[in-house]
Amino acid sequence: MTNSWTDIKNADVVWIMGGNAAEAHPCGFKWVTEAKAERGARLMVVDPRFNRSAAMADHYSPIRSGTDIAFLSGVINYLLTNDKIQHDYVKNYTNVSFLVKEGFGFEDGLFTGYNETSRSYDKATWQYEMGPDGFVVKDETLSHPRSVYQIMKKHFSIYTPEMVERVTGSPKDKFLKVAEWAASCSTKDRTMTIMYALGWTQHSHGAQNIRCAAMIQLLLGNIGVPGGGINALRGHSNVQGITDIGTLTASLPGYLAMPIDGEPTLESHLTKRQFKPIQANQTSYWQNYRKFYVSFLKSMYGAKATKENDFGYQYMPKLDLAYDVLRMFDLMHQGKTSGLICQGFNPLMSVSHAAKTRAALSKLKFLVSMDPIETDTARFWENHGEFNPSDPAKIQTEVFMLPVTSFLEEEGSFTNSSRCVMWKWPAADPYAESRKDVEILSDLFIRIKKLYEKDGGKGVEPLMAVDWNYKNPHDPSADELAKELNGKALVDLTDAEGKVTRAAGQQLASFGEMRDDGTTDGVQWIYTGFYGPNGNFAQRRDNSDPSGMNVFGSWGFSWPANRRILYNRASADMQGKPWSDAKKYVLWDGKRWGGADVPDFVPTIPPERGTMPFIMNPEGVSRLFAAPMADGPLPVHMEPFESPVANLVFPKLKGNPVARVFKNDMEVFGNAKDFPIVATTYRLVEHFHFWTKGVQKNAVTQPEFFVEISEELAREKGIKKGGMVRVWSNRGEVKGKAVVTKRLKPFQIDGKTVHQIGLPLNFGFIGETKKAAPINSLTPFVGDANAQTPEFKAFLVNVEPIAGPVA
Amino acid sequence: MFTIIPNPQAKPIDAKFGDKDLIRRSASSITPVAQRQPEVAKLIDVSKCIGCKACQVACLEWNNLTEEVGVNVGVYDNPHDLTPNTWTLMRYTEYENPESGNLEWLIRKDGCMHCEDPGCLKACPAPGAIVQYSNGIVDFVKANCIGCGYCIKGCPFNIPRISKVDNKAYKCTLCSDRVAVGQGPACQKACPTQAIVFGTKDEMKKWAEKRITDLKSRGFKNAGLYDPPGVQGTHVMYVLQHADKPNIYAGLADNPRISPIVELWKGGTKYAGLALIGLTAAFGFLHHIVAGPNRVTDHDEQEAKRLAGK
Amino acid sequence: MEAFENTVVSTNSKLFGTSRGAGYQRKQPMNMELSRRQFLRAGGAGIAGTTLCALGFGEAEVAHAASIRSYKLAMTKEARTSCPYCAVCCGMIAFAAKNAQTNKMEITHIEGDSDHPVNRGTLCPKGAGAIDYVKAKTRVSQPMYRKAGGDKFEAVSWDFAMDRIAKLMKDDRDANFIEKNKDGVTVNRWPTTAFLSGSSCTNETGWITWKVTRGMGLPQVENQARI
Amino acid sequence: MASTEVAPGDAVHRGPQVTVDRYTRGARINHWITAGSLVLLAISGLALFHPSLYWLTGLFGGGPNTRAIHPWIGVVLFFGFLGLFIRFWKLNLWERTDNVWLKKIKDVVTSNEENLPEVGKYNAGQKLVFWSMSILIILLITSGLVIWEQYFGQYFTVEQRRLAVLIHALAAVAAICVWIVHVYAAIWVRGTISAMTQGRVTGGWAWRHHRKWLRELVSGK
Repeated sequence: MTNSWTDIKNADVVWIMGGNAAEAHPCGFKWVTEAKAERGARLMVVDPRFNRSAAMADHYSPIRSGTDIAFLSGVINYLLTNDKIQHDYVKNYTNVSFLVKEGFGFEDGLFTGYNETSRSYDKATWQYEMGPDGFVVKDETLSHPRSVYQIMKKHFSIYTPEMVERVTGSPKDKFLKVAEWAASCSTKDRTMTIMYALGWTQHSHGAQNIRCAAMIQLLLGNIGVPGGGINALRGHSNVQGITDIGTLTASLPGYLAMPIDGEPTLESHLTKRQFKPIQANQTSYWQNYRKFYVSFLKSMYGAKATKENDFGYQYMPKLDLAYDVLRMFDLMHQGKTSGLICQGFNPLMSVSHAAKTRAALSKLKFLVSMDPIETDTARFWENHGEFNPSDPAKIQTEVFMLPVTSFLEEEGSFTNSSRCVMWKWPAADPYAESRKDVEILSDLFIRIKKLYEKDGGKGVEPLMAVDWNYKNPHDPSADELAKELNGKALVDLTDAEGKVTRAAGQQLASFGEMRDDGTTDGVQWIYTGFYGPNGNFAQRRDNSDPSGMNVFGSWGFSWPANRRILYNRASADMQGKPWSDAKKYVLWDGKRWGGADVPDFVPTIPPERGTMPFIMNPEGVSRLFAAPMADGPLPVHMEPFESPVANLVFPKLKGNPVARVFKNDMEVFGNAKDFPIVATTYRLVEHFHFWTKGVQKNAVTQPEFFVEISEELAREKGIKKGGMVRVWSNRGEVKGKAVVTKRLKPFQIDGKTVHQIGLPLNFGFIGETKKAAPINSLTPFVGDANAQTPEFKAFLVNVEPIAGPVA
Repeated sequence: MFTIIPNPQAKPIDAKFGDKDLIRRSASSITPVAQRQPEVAKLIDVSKCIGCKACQVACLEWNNLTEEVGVNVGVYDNPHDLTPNTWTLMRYTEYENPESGNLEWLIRKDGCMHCEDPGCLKACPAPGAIVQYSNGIVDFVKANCIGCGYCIKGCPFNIPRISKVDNKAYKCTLCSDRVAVGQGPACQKACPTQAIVFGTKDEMKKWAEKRITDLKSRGFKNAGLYDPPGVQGTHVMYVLQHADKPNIYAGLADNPRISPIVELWKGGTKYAGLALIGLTAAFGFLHHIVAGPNRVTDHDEQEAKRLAGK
Repeated sequence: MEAFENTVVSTNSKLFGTSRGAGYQRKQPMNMELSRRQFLRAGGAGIAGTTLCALGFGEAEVAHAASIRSYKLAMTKEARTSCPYCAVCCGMIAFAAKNAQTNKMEITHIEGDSDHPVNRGTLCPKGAGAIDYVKAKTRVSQPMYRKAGGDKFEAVSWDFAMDRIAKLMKDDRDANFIEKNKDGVTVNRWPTTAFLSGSSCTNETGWITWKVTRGMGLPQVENQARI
Repeated sequence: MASTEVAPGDAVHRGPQVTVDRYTRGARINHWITAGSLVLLAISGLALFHPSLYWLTGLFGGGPNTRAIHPWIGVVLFFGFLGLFIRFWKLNLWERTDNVWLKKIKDVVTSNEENLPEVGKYNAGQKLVFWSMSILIILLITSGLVIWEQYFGQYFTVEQRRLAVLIHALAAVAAICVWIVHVYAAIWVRGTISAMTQGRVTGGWAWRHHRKWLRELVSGK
């Protein structure tokens, strides 16, 4: 989230699309109902189903799963053609006036530089035109045909309301109302917030869905402004924190990058990433990449990290390729993986194409499940009939189920979706023999090191180099680890005059204090300051809100540097004055930047300097035209890989042209002839993923897997309310009760009727709810081109009534 | 945002109301407490309800109730009805608004309405099995309940349920134990969108007005408060988008009142019945005094002998 | 009510929660008083007065009525915690009491933390039912082991489990660890064992996870961020 | 000629004092079971009918037990009375003379039986008691089942249960009144009770109150 849960209350229009906040985040959704009740905000929801959020909405528009880009591009086109944009903002704070290199082009849905065999783009022609001064060439008049503005106008002109209706199935009038309400926030005194979740990310073109939304918000001048922003509603309690930590194949903590084979030395890694400003007077925060990286290496290898040995860079594993979760299971399926450790993870339920996942797990030598409760994955080898058709005798995997303490039995910090780090204290003793993850992993690490000390083996040096300097090596305390995350001075740090600014051993107050010479450590620069010299700020419980803007700046610690709204300098104009009193937030008081929030900016740089708000970008401004995207600098309507219709905008496009598909998965895509019905998966408010099916009270409130079907489809197929139905895709089948509802309606796509059904994902074969096959028995094994997020939200199935209880 | 009640304390606290605050007691005549405590009320704003069932779960949790895991019967309502363990239940209605043509998902939290004139209490034959406190809370006293189920017949909202396990009647207590220590009901505390708020009845009415104004501004011209006069008002009230037709909310009673049959049964019949029985007995008694016994005479015996002997 | 918009009223406002319940407990009563005054002030708009009586903040002391259940939280120990489910991270207060059999502190009740600026004491059905998660039938109580080709789990000791896992991992690491790639670049990579890192673990656990997995050379490390 | 007033087991015994068998042992046991359950039902029913009588539940071991037992006694009563019905319904069929008897009710209450027509085994009053009890008990058992929460509650709508509970109350009141009349008549008309205790009455009693019955008995042999 660029903004925060509580900031939603400052919105004048709330747009929920690609998510269902009322269903998945009820307590955060409170701030939507507050915005409605307290300031008369209007809520609009765009979703294939009339869902719980829609039930609260002032306006609802249906949309066929997987066509969000067409819909959103339609809105962008509406804003551009009707000139409903916040001119001062767009002109100054985006790259709208930048010129793109000669030779950039777009045809039949493909940008220049496409290579069909490698399914990838050469981005050479997507770059800005650079002047002799090393800075980008701009056209403030926005009239140059190669200016981003003109390129956009041309690019989006095809997405007319008629086209939107044809492709997405949203009635023209309903679509236009959405566009108009969004446009109403192009004025300086009104803001719209966009809330999305996995309904946008879980597509083969997920990142481009979000690009569209970001572009809309930039055109409306709603990024960095209270009540605005683009807010990703994250799933797990600490998925934000764990993503920040970077337990992702290519990540280091704090969004630094893993070394790759092509970067043999630290220098070769760093030079690639030290982005220089491409406009005058910009700060480009990544200039400090080196400081963050070295400080991290000092935390990882301690005394073993020295200038001489590149601070231990060589100890780090280097990537030959990205082992994202889909590749992980594809390799496992090829029998190339020996062991898997699941820490609070249930892949048999959560990874696409369950049959493939089950087969992959069966090829492991060993599987370890660390979890407070039994998971379906831990029992993948067990035969549960049609729900899990395994033959134990044929499966040679050794399986361990280790009892782990629950959230109530350990302390530590969580980082919520608003990037706010908050501490929790233990409430009970560990259940039975259960142990904390930290104890188990430390124990494991120490045992393995002992084995190497005893018998030797491969890769001993990097293993032994890992710093393990804890009071109790078998159980490092949460406090110690939190301090490591923040970082400290290793020697007395001095300023230019040689004055000691931070004594050796003291915690760092901000990442500004980090050094690249090995004199500071710190795992996670974005968290630096959360456990500074003044104590653990995650434990702060002051819930006062002096500004009255629902900021709560003294509650916990919001990274980076306790900022509650990112890019908040953009809430003021070029002179540093708020765009309007209604949205007064961060401003220049003549000497410093200040206001309701911590400025996301160097507080002493005066507006005259012309330093721009988007300090993480070398441009200093935000990108309407984004070359780094793998699948194009501008969004393009792409159908899901399984779609009931061909791409009506660009008939030549099949799915996302650069999305990676493994061969054996390409073969099991279904076609619209055998599988004419669109299906989508989603969570239920009564359940959380696959845990709560084992929680009695939640099982009571939603006891059994079901399939949501429109009255029209039910009539067509002779399906009775409460009767059993079979749903099958080209990969597998599931059976469940039919919930026949008015909340789903068939779509008219290019004159043809397309049905859509809904499949809740929370059920399985372990727990208290009625047994069900994993919903991912149906889903396709293909990921987004940028993020490799599987395409769970749009695929093809067929459905039929079967004998079974009719309630 | 409505006033937030501070967190509960983890130390003993005296109940702030109790037996001395009764205004009604089933099958007993008591003198109502002179000074009523301010009437409390729970306001359920249907227009803010996302039907998440947090209230259902919070109710089970706080009251240590265990409901059994059922099945899906093609609807979201789970369990499918109130039970001795499910004291509150979300009821879902898909309503196609004929005027706007829009679909509306109307979700109503069902449960005891804590009527000012409680039919259950009227019907209850067991002294002190149902009580009403001066703050309006209607509570069942398990120790005195005999499980006859008369409360079910008395209730205009079909709320109480008799347990098959211990044959006692159960329903929402409005968390009298929480209210007694200055907390709101568990369901109200949990409700993510403040669709449930709790306070004095006056306060609730004021809050409801605010909500109704907002709803009218969004085109619900018939938005209104549900506080049915037929039962002299309730201590659980609804804000409805369509207050003109409560029935569309999963059959909420349009104009609830204690059934005339129950009134007749518990009113006239009770006294007339006893009177009639008394009179009959009295008649016999008087007749005996006046007419005296009807005895067989010797003459009768002779006649019988004569007849038999022939 | 308006006064309320700007501060969430509360027991421990402007205080650092200290370790576990303990320190917190000590401070608590004082702060409860404070919070009541705050409550009065906050509710200021006149209505509050009556609310307070209605909600039982009057001074009158009376015995429990037959029907009113005795106060469930009396004599429990409370701790501030955070909901384990979604990324709203609602504040929770967990109440615990000693279980005579196990002689362990066990959870007796969980409800939302009214002080928390985001959830303000509310919880969704998952949070509200969290007590049944820690007491779930499927809660794992001791290390379980399933032999290759076996048809059941058997309870084993922690030592057995950890030694066996360590052995399996070392064997695989020794068999497949790559120190240098074909171009002679040091890559220190162990590509044949994978780790799925839980996104409901604390940041501190996350860091240990990162350190251990990468320290051993694993490139196959993922979390729920994508799924 | 076939007898119309005589039931099996009725017989005349000559001797210094004529006695007449009126009820067999079976009939008497049947009657007292019925009578007993009716009394228990009345008490337990009244206990739940009016708060002022709730103390009566003490006789059954408290409210919950009273609630639990009452319907079972009802079942006993029903079958008990069914037995009596099968035994007696024929002789309780209405006849022209019964109307005459009723018209002369004044002479009945003033004991001027010489002005009344000769009566068979049962007079119109007894027949009325018999038939009203039959109807009331059917009403009571059916309405009783409907409000038997424990087993049948779920099969009926609340509306139906409300109606049933009212009918049950009214029928019960009526039944109790009829019962009072029945009992009083037995006491008032001396020499009657022995009919249900020893099973026989004196010839004089039969002559005085059921002359037609006596004649047929005598002539019948």
